[in-house]
Amino acid sequence: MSEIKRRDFLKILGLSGAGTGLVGCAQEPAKKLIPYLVQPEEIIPGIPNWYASVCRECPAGCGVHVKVREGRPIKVEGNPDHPVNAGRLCARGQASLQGLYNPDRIASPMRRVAETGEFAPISWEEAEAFLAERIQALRQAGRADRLHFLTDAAAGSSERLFAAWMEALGSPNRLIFESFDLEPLREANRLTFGTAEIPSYELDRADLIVSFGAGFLETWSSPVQYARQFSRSHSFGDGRKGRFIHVSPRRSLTGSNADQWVPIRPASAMLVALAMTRELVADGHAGARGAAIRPLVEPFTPERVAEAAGIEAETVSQLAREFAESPASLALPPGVELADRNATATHVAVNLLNYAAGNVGRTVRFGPNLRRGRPAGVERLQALVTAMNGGAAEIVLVHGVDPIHTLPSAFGLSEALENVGLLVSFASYMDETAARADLILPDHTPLESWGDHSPAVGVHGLQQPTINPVFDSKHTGDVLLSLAARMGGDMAERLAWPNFNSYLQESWQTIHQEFAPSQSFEQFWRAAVSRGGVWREVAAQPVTLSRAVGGVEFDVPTLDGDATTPYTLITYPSPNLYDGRSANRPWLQELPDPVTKIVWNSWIEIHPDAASQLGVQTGDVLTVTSPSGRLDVAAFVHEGVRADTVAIPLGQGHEHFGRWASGRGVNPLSLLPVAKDATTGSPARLATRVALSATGGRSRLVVVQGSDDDQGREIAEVVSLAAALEAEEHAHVAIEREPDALVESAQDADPKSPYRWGMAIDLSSCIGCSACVTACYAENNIPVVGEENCAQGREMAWLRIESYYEHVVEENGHGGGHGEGAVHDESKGSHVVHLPMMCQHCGNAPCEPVCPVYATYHNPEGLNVQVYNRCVGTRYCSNNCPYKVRRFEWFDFEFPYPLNLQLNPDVTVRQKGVMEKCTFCVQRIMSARSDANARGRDVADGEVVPACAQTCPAEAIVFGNLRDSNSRVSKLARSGRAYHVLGELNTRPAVTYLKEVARGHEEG
Amino acid sequence: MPSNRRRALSVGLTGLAGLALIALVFQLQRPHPALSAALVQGDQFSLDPDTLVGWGRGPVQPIFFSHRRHAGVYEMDCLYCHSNADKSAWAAMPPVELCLGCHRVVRAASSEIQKLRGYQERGEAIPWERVYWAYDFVQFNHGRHVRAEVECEECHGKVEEHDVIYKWAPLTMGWCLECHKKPQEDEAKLAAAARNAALFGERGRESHGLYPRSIDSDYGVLSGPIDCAACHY
Amino acid sequence: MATVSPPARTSFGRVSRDIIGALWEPDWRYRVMMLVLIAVLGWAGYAWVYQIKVGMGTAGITHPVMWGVYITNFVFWVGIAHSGTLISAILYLLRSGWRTTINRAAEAMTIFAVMTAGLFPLIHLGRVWYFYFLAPYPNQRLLWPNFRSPLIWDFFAISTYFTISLLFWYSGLIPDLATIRDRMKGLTGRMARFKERAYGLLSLGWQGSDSQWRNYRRAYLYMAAIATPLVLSVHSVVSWDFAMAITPGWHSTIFAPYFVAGAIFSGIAMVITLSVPFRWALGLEDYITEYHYDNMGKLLLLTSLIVGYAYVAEYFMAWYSGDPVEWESFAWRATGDYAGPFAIMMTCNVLIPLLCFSRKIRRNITAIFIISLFVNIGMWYERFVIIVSALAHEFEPAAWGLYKPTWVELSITAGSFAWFLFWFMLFAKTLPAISITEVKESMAEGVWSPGDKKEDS
Amino acid sequence: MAARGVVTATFDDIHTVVGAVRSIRQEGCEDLTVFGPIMEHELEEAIGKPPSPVRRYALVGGLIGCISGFALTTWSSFYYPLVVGGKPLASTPAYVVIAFEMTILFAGISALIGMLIHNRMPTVKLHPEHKPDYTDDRFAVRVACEPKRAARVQEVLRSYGPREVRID
Repeated sequence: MSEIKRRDFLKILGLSGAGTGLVGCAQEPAKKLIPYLVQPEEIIPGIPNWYASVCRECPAGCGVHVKVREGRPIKVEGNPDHPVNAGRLCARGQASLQGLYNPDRIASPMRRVAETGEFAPISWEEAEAFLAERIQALRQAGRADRLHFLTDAAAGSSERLFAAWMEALGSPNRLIFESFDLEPLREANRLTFGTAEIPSYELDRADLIVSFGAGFLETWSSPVQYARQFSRSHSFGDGRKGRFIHVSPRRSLTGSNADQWVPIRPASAMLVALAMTRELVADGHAGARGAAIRPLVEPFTPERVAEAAGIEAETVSQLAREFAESPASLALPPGVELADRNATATHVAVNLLNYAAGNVGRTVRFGPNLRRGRPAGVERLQALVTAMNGGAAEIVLVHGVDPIHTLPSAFGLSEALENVGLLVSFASYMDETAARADLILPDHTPLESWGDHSPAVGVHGLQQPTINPVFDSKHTGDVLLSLAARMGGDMAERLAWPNFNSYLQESWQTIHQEFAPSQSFEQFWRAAVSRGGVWREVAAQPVTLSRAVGGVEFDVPTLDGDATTPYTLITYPSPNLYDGRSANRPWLQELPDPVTKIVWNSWIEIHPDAASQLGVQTGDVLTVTSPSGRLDVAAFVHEGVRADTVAIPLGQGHEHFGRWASGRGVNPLSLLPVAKDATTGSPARLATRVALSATGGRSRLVVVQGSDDDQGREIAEVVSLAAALEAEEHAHVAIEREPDALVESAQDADPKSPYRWGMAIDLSSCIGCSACVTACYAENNIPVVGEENCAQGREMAWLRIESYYEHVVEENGHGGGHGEGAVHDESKGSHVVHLPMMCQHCGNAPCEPVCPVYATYHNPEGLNVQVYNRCVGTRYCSNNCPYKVRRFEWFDFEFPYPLNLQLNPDVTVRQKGVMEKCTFCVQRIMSARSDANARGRDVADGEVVPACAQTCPAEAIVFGNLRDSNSRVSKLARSGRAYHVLGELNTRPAVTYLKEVARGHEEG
Repeated sequence: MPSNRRRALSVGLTGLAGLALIALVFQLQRPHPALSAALVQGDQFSLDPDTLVGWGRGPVQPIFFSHRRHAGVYEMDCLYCHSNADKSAWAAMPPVELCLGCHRVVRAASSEIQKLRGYQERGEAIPWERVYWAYDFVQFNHGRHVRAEVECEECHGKVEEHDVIYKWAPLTMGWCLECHKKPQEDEAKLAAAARNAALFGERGRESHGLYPRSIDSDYGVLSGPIDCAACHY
Repeated sequence: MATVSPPARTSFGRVSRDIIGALWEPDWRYRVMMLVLIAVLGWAGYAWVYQIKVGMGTAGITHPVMWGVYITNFVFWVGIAHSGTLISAILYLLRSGWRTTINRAAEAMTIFAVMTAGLFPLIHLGRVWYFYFLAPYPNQRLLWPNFRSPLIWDFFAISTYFTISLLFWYSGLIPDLATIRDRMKGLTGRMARFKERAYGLLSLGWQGSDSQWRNYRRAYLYMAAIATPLVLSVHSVVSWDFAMAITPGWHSTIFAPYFVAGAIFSGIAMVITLSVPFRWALGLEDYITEYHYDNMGKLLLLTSLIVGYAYVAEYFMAWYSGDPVEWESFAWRATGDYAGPFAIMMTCNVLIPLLCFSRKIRRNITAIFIISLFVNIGMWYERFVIIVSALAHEFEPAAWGLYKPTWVELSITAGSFAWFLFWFMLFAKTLPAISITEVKESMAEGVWSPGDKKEDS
Repeated sequence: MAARGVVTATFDDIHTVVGAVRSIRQEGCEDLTVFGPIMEHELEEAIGKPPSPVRRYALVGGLIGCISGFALTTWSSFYYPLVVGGKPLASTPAYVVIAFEMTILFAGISALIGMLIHNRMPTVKLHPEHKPDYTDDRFAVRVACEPKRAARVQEVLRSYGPREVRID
């Protein structure tokens, strides 16, 4: 019997209430009532408090609101006021809670015992004294420069503190490390426009986006922000729809949202961009701007480039023409996974394209620039390795990064660490680097700490602790200050802050002056903390073409390997696991990869043609050999990569890191050489070719989606823009005629109820990022079942993203033929439709009448309710559900301490043997209704937002009352694109889907 | 006929045995008081078990606290101590600090108050024995009931007459529904329901007889919802 | 304790002695067999306890195939249960002479098969400890079951079927029990007294007077009359567990007659399978003869043809409807991951029984026994194919999945056979396995008498 | 009642019994009881007693079952009203199945109960005239008549070649 109960938190209620471990069986709550000794003023048991903070799962710096119940954060949601994410959050952000409550966190400082080689816990006093003594010794010996400090690329006060500390210490060897950097982009901007900044790409202003591979909807730069903007540009609305062309060898999640995919040969993006620029200039679209760049691009004719890029010359011309003719175009550079040995030049080429089309200042704006730390280049890293090997690195401090896992093993860092005198890790988890450390001083997780982060010019996010530390960890800032104090002397003087919080407040004095000089600092600080930071509009700055661009050499980058290695290797950041830092979060491991739908594993993507040459199928193990290394990984055969290219996601292949990550999958970085961008020295990831051979072995690759072909069942519908416009026109007329009409499914509730809850999902907005899935896990206490059970089909997700490969369906006799004038198929099944599928809360629900005990029924407000305590588990409802959205508790799934502290107390933790499914977040409906009742009115539109809709970065999900003809959901449900999945079954779903719209290159 | 008599006898005996069994089960279900524990000494109040209302029917608490004394004799308002009872889903227990607000002075010497101070000084929470509880799958919102003007004693009994708190009501589903099923008396709510019915009824599926008068939520003809999802989700 | 009652004076007396004589003193083979059955039962019991403790996940059922071997077994055993009442009730009403020697065993089989089948809805429940939620009884929750659910129909149909079959069987036993009681009177010894008393109690004081006979025969006739629609209804209701769902491959109007025919088909096969070793072990070769197998063979053939027709009709409908979902489901059933079970089902249920067209094969006991074994296997697979292959490929292609049973399910399946056989073997040694009264009636009517193979029929 | 002569004859063959019974009844003796291991329609006709009242039990039981089936399902649907699958609360077509099963159940049980009541079963006391052979291979015709007619009855019975004739 599970020992995890919804009300387990009674145990930690109060200051020292942890003494009662009494848990009865059969879903009885704790038997003791533990009051507070002194009740904190703002806390009322049973009512959540919300605290603003900053998400630190990637450098994007989204603002978050943390929902805290009785002192424990139970949900993270986007901060609606924050300029970066506007209330939205990605799956990794949602899963930050599992970082906080990770049972594999390092519980206390630890020191390696020389005799056994094992770690032993020590006290903070001991640990700090020991470290201070060692550093002091180094300092006194005048070898302070032999202390190296590796940190992440945070842009904030801790960054400044690290710098100040190192400076006070007298060591120049501070090294910023970040897996995915934007240095080539920065440098290209310096070369092209004379400003070494990362501009703001305004996707929402663009009508045509041509991306050369940046994963801007998944990991690149600021994905939540871009997803929102992209959806505004790309989704169908107001009679228009932006067009997106993905020009890249691999169709990533981002690429799967494209209207057209142009699979160019790897490392040829530069040539295509140049050729497009050339065509644009040649056709006179560049106007006066053309003159300056004409000589640069002249040699790159489409014919010449087409050959190198492996596409038709006509395609290049088409791209150029479209780009030129679009009222607002935007070209995006390749992403980090496509950074080759000439990445800067590629970025310059893209800059030229944007410049030639007049996008600079329009869709590419300098001024509100993104701020990122500037990570060290390859040479600096090599120097560190050399220093280590030469014994010149006596003490190495590592904070916030795991270089052993995120640096290609060809660097030899792992071996070099052997020669480090004292390796100190500040990791919160036992990552690969921490596992090698001599001393571990575990840092707080972001949700436990003070901090700040400035993701963009004019945006200062402020982080505050939302819980007392779960384990005996300590903020690294505090540790550094404490070390300084212990070392005394000028060190203590120069770093005289009592704790990091005071340091933080002091460094915010300047921001105070900038933003609100009239307020007292106290007032300003209080407001900033409660808002989650401060921000302001930043004006765009005009830029001009720099002379330096003339000196850029557009050499075709080289790839390692020869004729024996025919496949180019792409190692891309996993949308779920990023660079691997999220690998020990069970929600993210169990979240199907948005493209392949694989969980808990690594794979190599390979084109069917290549697969048939090798004679392999999905699941067959391949040996991948590059000049730098080899590994075995299971093949995933699909058409999302070119036949001459293979792709392996990053993020897996941990040896340590915790129960969910260790020994899982492979780390493809072992295949990469030490390669760098010629100009910036930033690591080049697109640098090698590989050979493949089948081992003959099979590996279990758990693909959770049964089939990606909807068999013409009109489950995921795509229409051409013209058809969508016409349908919208009809709908508009109908709405004009009968403005108050309700949709049919509004009837399916008690006549006396003012509500019939419903949902509308715009498939033309949905990007398939799966943030909703993780939000649903977090909100609804959905258990994680592990790879074994997923392989059997037992994942518990109430909400899943189904991705179907579709062709455009012409409606209303429009256009005549199949796909004519709509989409040019570059490959079969050209259009990917991401379809969020959850309980449809049908009016005529097939699941309901078959339940022998009324455990599921239709409630007066139109919800399809599942009563867990009534359910006996016949599972008939699931058999009769055409949408297959019901999940069954196969076991008493566990939430190992302290993961159980995350459980939402408003949602029952289900016992084994019961059926469950999406409830439309009924707890939120009930709470909104309760609040509205207390105010003596009905629930207003927008007051109930389920977790999925709340977090959706693309704003694709709208929830509300179908009985209110003015509600957003009602209006969407009457849209011309509205349809019900399997509507022919007369299930009368409450969920309305709006058809995906594909915009062909002749439309607009 | 003797065989008939014998048959009647055996049926009767079986019935009796069944009744006895049922009685036994009910007997076992009653709270078993730990009478031997903690007889309070040295207080000027009579703590003779024979005179204490509720003694033996509820658990022995770590501190002897009499609701009769506080809510009855001194007529303290329930919400003074259980201050969240109308705000939150949980009524919750008062913090120790609140007790000491009075008891730093009032009867500070009494043995029970000494215990209270002991908890406070040790920084320990008082592990009150829970009397009223609902299963994990019941989403009971205490505040909503108080706001709906359900009197405390409707569920907790006359605590102002009880020295020892015991589970006064059965807290079974049928018991909850007894109240929920009572006819709605709030005119405003009835009017709202009628309005909605006029608005949605014609377009609804009332003609199918799907939603009769007896199914309702807050907007209808019953005082409380009898919709399962009102409490179970 | 051997039979020491006085030797038979008449042919009637011989019948009594032959049939009662088969009851006494099991030999070592019987005991070993019982021990094996109990061991298998124990193992299956362990598997069930394990499943309850750990969760339904120990079985192979999964999303989207939420029903698997358990429901297959349920339908299989309910099907087996159909021949008994059919033979006793329908053939009784039709006055078929050949039913007399096999109806008792067939009815017993019915009861034990229902007892077995009835376990599976419990075994497959996610929370079996709340099984009583399914029963209609007044409770403090003020809740009643959902009478619209085919599962509640099942609950009613199966419990009614069990009750009526038991009563019908027991009514048929009453005169025979009295016969045994009276046979014991002539014997001495404590065991004989005990048996006299025990069978006396069970026979409820039957004495064979004409007024008793009149009421008895009337009651028996009525029970036969109501049992007939009941038989048809029960398997119809079972088929509605599937047909009432919208699942492609299940949602079909022909399910009720198709399932009823299938049930009778499998039931007859099971009667043959059991009676062959049973007549040999109890020395009742004279009572169950080629004549009976010939007739059962005909019935087997008839029902096989109906079942085969239903298979074809299903495919025709799926194709002719033009519903792509339906057609995909059926096409995949024959060609997809479950093509193996599908082939077994087709071969065993449609092709092999065609051999029964030959009178020679029908009257060859070994041959018909082997055919019946194939039919049993085929009918189990039929249910498996219907349940699993339909669920595996439903409306949402993204939610397609496969199912494979685990050791828990297989152990419990084996246990169900042990459970069934355990009761059957117990029955064979404690109650007259052939209706003494009805054999005598047949003889009196001159329809058939022991040893008659009716070669000329 | 005045003392009556009782003549009991035992036979091996049921067909003989039919003849014997017919003859006795022609003699005007209606008070006769037949024991035997089996019964036949012909014999029942010959004995000529009125049809068994068991059929009424079956009818009444069936009706009660049918009505209570519909009543239980419909009442309970309104007692705690829950809408499922967009179906009306009184989903009568679905309730037909329940009503049907309950009809059968009640009819069957009532028929059996009727039979038991009218057969005075269960009992441990057997009819004093019952002999163990009557459930094995012997048929007995027991005729009660005025003593003066006993001889005639005996004569008729003997004409059918009984195993044994007894008078008491």
